[in-house]
Amino acid sequence: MAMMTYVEAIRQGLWEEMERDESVFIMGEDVGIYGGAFKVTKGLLERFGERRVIDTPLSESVIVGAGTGAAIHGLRPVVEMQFSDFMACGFDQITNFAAKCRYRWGGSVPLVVRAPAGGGIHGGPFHSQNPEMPYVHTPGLKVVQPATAYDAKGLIKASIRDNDPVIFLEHKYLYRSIKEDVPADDYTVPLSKAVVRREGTDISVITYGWMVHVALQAAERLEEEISVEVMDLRTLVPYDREAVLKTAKKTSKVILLHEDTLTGGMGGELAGLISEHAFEYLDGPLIRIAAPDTPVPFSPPLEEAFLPNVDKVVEKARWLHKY
Amino acid sequence: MAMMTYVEAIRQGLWEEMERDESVFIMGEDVGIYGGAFKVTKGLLERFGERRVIDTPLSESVIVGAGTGAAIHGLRPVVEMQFSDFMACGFDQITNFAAKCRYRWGGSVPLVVRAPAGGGIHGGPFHSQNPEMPYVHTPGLKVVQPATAYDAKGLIKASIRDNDPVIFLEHKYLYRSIKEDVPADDYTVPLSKAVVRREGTDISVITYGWMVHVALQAAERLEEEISVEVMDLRTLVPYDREAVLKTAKKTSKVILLHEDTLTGGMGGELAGLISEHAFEYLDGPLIRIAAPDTPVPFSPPLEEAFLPNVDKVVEKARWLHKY
Amino acid sequence: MSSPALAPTELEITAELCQKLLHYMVMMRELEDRIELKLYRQGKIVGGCYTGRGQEAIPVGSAILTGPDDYIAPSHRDMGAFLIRGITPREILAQYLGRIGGPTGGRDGNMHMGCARRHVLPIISSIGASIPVATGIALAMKYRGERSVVFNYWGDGATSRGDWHEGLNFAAVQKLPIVFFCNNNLYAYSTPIEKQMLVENVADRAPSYGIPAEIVDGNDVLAIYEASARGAAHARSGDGPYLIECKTFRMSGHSAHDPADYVPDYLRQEWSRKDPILRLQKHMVERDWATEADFKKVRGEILAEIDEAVEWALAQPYPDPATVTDNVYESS
Amino acid sequence: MSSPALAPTELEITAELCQKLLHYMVMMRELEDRIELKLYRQGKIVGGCYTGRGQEAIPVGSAILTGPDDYIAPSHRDMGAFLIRGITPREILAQYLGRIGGPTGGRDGNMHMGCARRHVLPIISSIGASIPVATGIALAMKYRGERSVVFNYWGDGATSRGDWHEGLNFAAVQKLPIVFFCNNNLYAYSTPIEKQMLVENVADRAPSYGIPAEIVDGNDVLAIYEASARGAAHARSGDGPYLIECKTFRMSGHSAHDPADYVPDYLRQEWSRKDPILRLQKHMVERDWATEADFKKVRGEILAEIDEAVEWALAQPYPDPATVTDNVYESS
Ligand SMILES: Cc1ncc(C[n+]2csc(CCOP(=O)(O)OP(=O)(O)O)c2C)c(N)n1
Ligand SMILES: Cc1ncc(C[n+]2csc(CCOP(=O)(O)OP(=O)(O)O)c2C)c(N)n1
Ligand SMILES: [Mg+2]
Ligand SMILES: [Mg+2]
Repeated sequence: MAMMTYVEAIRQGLWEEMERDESVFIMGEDVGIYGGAFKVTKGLLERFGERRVIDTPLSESVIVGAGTGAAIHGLRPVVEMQFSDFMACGFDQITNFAAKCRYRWGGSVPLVVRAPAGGGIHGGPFHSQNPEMPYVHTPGLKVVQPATAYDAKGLIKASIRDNDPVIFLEHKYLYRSIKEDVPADDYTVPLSKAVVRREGTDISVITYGWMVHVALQAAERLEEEISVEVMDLRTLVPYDREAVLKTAKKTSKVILLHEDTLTGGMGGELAGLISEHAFEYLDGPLIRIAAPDTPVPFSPPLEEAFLPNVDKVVEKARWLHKY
Repeated sequence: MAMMTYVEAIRQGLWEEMERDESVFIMGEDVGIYGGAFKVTKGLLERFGERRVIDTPLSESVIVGAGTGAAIHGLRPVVEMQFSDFMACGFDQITNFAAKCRYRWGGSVPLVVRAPAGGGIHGGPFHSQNPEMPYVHTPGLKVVQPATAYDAKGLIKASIRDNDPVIFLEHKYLYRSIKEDVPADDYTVPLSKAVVRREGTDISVITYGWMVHVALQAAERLEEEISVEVMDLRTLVPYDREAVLKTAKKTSKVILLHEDTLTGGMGGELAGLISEHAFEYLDGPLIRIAAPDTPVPFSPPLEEAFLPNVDKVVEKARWLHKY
Repeated sequence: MSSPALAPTELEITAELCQKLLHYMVMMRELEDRIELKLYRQGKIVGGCYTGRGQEAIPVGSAILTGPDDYIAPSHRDMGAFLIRGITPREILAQYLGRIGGPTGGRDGNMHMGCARRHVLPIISSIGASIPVATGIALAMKYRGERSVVFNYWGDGATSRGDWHEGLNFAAVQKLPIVFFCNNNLYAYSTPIEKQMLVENVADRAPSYGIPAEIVDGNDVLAIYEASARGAAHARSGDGPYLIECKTFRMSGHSAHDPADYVPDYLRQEWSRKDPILRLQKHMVERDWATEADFKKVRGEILAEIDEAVEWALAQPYPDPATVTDNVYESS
Repeated sequence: MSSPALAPTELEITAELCQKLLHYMVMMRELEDRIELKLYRQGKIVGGCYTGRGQEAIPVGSAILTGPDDYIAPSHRDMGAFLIRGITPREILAQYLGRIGGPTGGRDGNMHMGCARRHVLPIISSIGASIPVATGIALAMKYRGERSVVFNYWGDGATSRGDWHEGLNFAAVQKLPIVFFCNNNLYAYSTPIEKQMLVENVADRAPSYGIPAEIVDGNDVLAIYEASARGAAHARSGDGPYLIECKTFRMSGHSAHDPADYVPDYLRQEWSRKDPILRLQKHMVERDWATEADFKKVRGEILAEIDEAVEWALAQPYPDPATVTDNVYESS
């Protein structure tokens, strides 16, 4: 056990997997001597050498495409996108090829695409986006986003061992803002399993990523008035339908919270599931809390207005509780 | 008035806009002498010449990127993707640049990206996809899909005149399978306005594209037992929230139907809206009917199993009606 | 796989080699003719269909050099390479007919097939996308210390894609064991080469990446064979990628529904005189390696094999609709 | 915009021109120093910050030649080009501080700005993405029969992107009026040029597209001025694109938080002796066009302007949070 930040936990997970399995390697822009823009891969070059930690040219499509090719031929590549926003440059490779290999011809693609996502760091429209939905909507891909340091290590390890392509979204704001006890052992956190972060009986908040912390703070603030259950999805696809329905049926009032923008976001997907399969249990409208449908603005007052926060969750929870 | 197929109606719309406005031009792969893979632009080269009908190299990113540049500098480009599946190759240009210009710096991008979408033609995983959701989820873009020849002409004309970037999805299966009276006049169909294709009182089916026809056939088949209202969204974003809520409140039982795959699809978005804003009105679960979460399979029995169809709608409608 | 990897020094153009090349070229021609000119017109083929008519020398003259550990990443004009890698006419026909028994079991259609076991990268429909992927396979070979090589095929049109550029550059920088084959057939669909690029040859672009390149007559299977051996030797020796531009022509429409009216007559006529099969046969006759009668016999045997394969494929079942959601993930 | 487009025949390196160039180079240097070395360290700058320290000659020597109808599509190292196009230090500082009054009104930050009215394409953060877009602007110029030209700037790193390839090729095939400026500063972030490409010069890739190219000393503003005039004349005359590779070095980290430990000391030392501002000043002193006292005075005036601009910008309001959803669409 050691106190560890989210970024250190991911690094430890990568390190252990590389020690364990010779077929795991790292590839991306500035991942070698520089250790990556967010220093996630720091030290790996020194330990594992240039064969296993490859600095590429500025070529996102080849990073994911060659990663897929290497995965097809027996390796387990972990490729890094410097910012998740630029995954867009490799979109065809990921969605049209990597995602479809197993379905088309039984091809196993044990590829992990790591990408720093999310806002809260005044990164502006190109360095703050939450890119999950196009990938959530691509059958054949898995999409994961850890909310804690413990999960960050366990999920990166599970993603590397998984035989399907995984988009692994790391939240930039969490990299260094949270610190936890993380076991030094070789553990994994299973994909496609949600977790209840806080038990409650009045209202469920279903969320993921940074917003798990926002939900927990809101739950704490409401402690005296409303018993809030907080569910962390952890894997966005294939997501844990049973767990979602279970908490919805338990509390009968559900808030769907995400940092990503509203229209076409994960909240709608969950609303679709719940309103079809837990309809009888609902005692109030499904409430979506999300960023508004705009690019991510840069200036602090705009970004603050854009991002969901504790106040917004508290306000909606109170409204829903009274309903 | 003339009887016209969907493909002819789009062509007439393009033709009229090019006659009307010198700044409108066509660009894409094989759009010139060949008239496009689906012959949508047939005859335009002969009429308007190489300056206004430009055959490009096989470069999707430059097609949309240069289209955006030309739009910024005063033109109204209508660019063609040979198949909507390959829009993925220009994903960064569309989502990270074109979509954000107005928000970032007030830049007007009157660009139309035309793309044949959808299945039903045994096109397999790469020539049958419904690509709308990533674009629906990108603030700043508009996404349009006509279901009739009348709308095809009116919506392409409205899209060309719109000052924001529009993804104009043409359904391949509809190109030549429907024929209607289409006025020869200069009319437009407004963006962001849904339309009720058939009035009903028991159940609403909200859908778009090819599935409008499937819904109408199902409604007809059910005529004696259930009064089905069919709503055609026409524009997927920004979509007509008022109309959606109106039909949901009217019938209190709603089926959300699309050809696209389920998870993260438009059905979830609509469920999110309805379950939040028409909760009190609902007399039954929101039912999503969509393709399963797989790539689009090629072989006829698989594709048939994959696509939503009249039987599936009828079955779910009966179930919901009894609820 | 019958042909082990050859070192370039062992290269000799023998009668036996020519017979083998001829076999695969005729098989490709006849099988594609059967598919496009017969089964497609009879409405039996599901979906579209592309052929490599007139371009048979390219996949055949090259893939014949690959050994079991090598990998090929073909284009939609390279059926000969599939045949050489051991994918049978039966399987190919089942694929075209959307049946179980084809390499994708009906999940995908026509040339969009491949086979991991036989080291054929399934075709990626997005033109140009195979280049980064093939490069990644070559990276894995180098990583694993194999001495194998990837043969990656694409057309002139692919060279306009960003993926082409990113892939070639990465392969070069990483010195990966890959040979790139360009079938420059002067058109991408209806778009002639002069609307695609200002340089005369695709090979003129190789220096941008520090990749050695050569241009060969794409209708001369023996020239392709020799160039491929040079390319493979280069790649295997650790010197990095190699590019071979094969000048050829598409003796068909882009696909079965395209009459290719945009192709000027003189071009079609010029190239019809350069048929790669007739050319190889002439070479063999001149050396007394075969007679017209032998060719007839070869063709007859092939036609019989195709007849049998068609019958077999038509008797294969369609996939069970209940399986439509299988195999999206490992656990599904 | 003060500088009308010059025909290359009118080119003469005058004292007056040098004063103007010097003004913009010093303004760029001092403004970026103020932003990075002072305001950023004081925690006043919102978000990250990139500078073009040591590369001032490139935007200044080129953009000075553009007329009001021309367009520039700069990179994140080209603040001098913004200044020349009339974007003021006040506006730039407001942008860096996230205030109203900057070109994006706080919607975007740092160098991610531009101005349609002044024909500056706002920077696209996706490296390489500006090339297709700039090409489209050039297409519109040709389409509309203008005689104007686009100057598009990018770094060595951008040349690895697919968009770079697609954009250059399309510009060439369409013979568009565009001049491409590569600032080859030997690094893309921490990645040295030899890990990016095997060719020695970016200009070596221009023949792939049939684009004429030249290599200039990127720290010699007068050489850049002359090359830009040649490039612009070529592009304006309808002969299509032109590429100018400027050899230079990034005398800073990739951005303010990067100490650039990966850069060997000898490189930094070598290039610190090639400062483009000192070089222009030497040229002017040698010709008796100016004295050290003049330079001091220029710098003093600029510092005063910056002082005033900082004060102004710090007094600007932040955007109203109620406007966060405005202007996503024309009608919103
Ligand atoms: C990215 C992408 N864009 C468009 C298409 C549609 N398309 C299929 S083949 C083709 C032409 C390919 O030309 P070339 O690469 O020269 O190969 P050829 O067919 O001539 O062998 C086009 C445009 C595609 N498959 N992928
Ligand atoms: C597509 C994309 N990938 C990655 C990045 C992150 N990034 C920003 S600048 C940069 C390096 C750019 O190098 P170069 O083009 O040489 O320009 P320089 O900064 O050296 O002037 C990187 C990797 C990005 N902005 N866009
Ligand atoms: Mg071709
Ligand atoms: Mg650089």
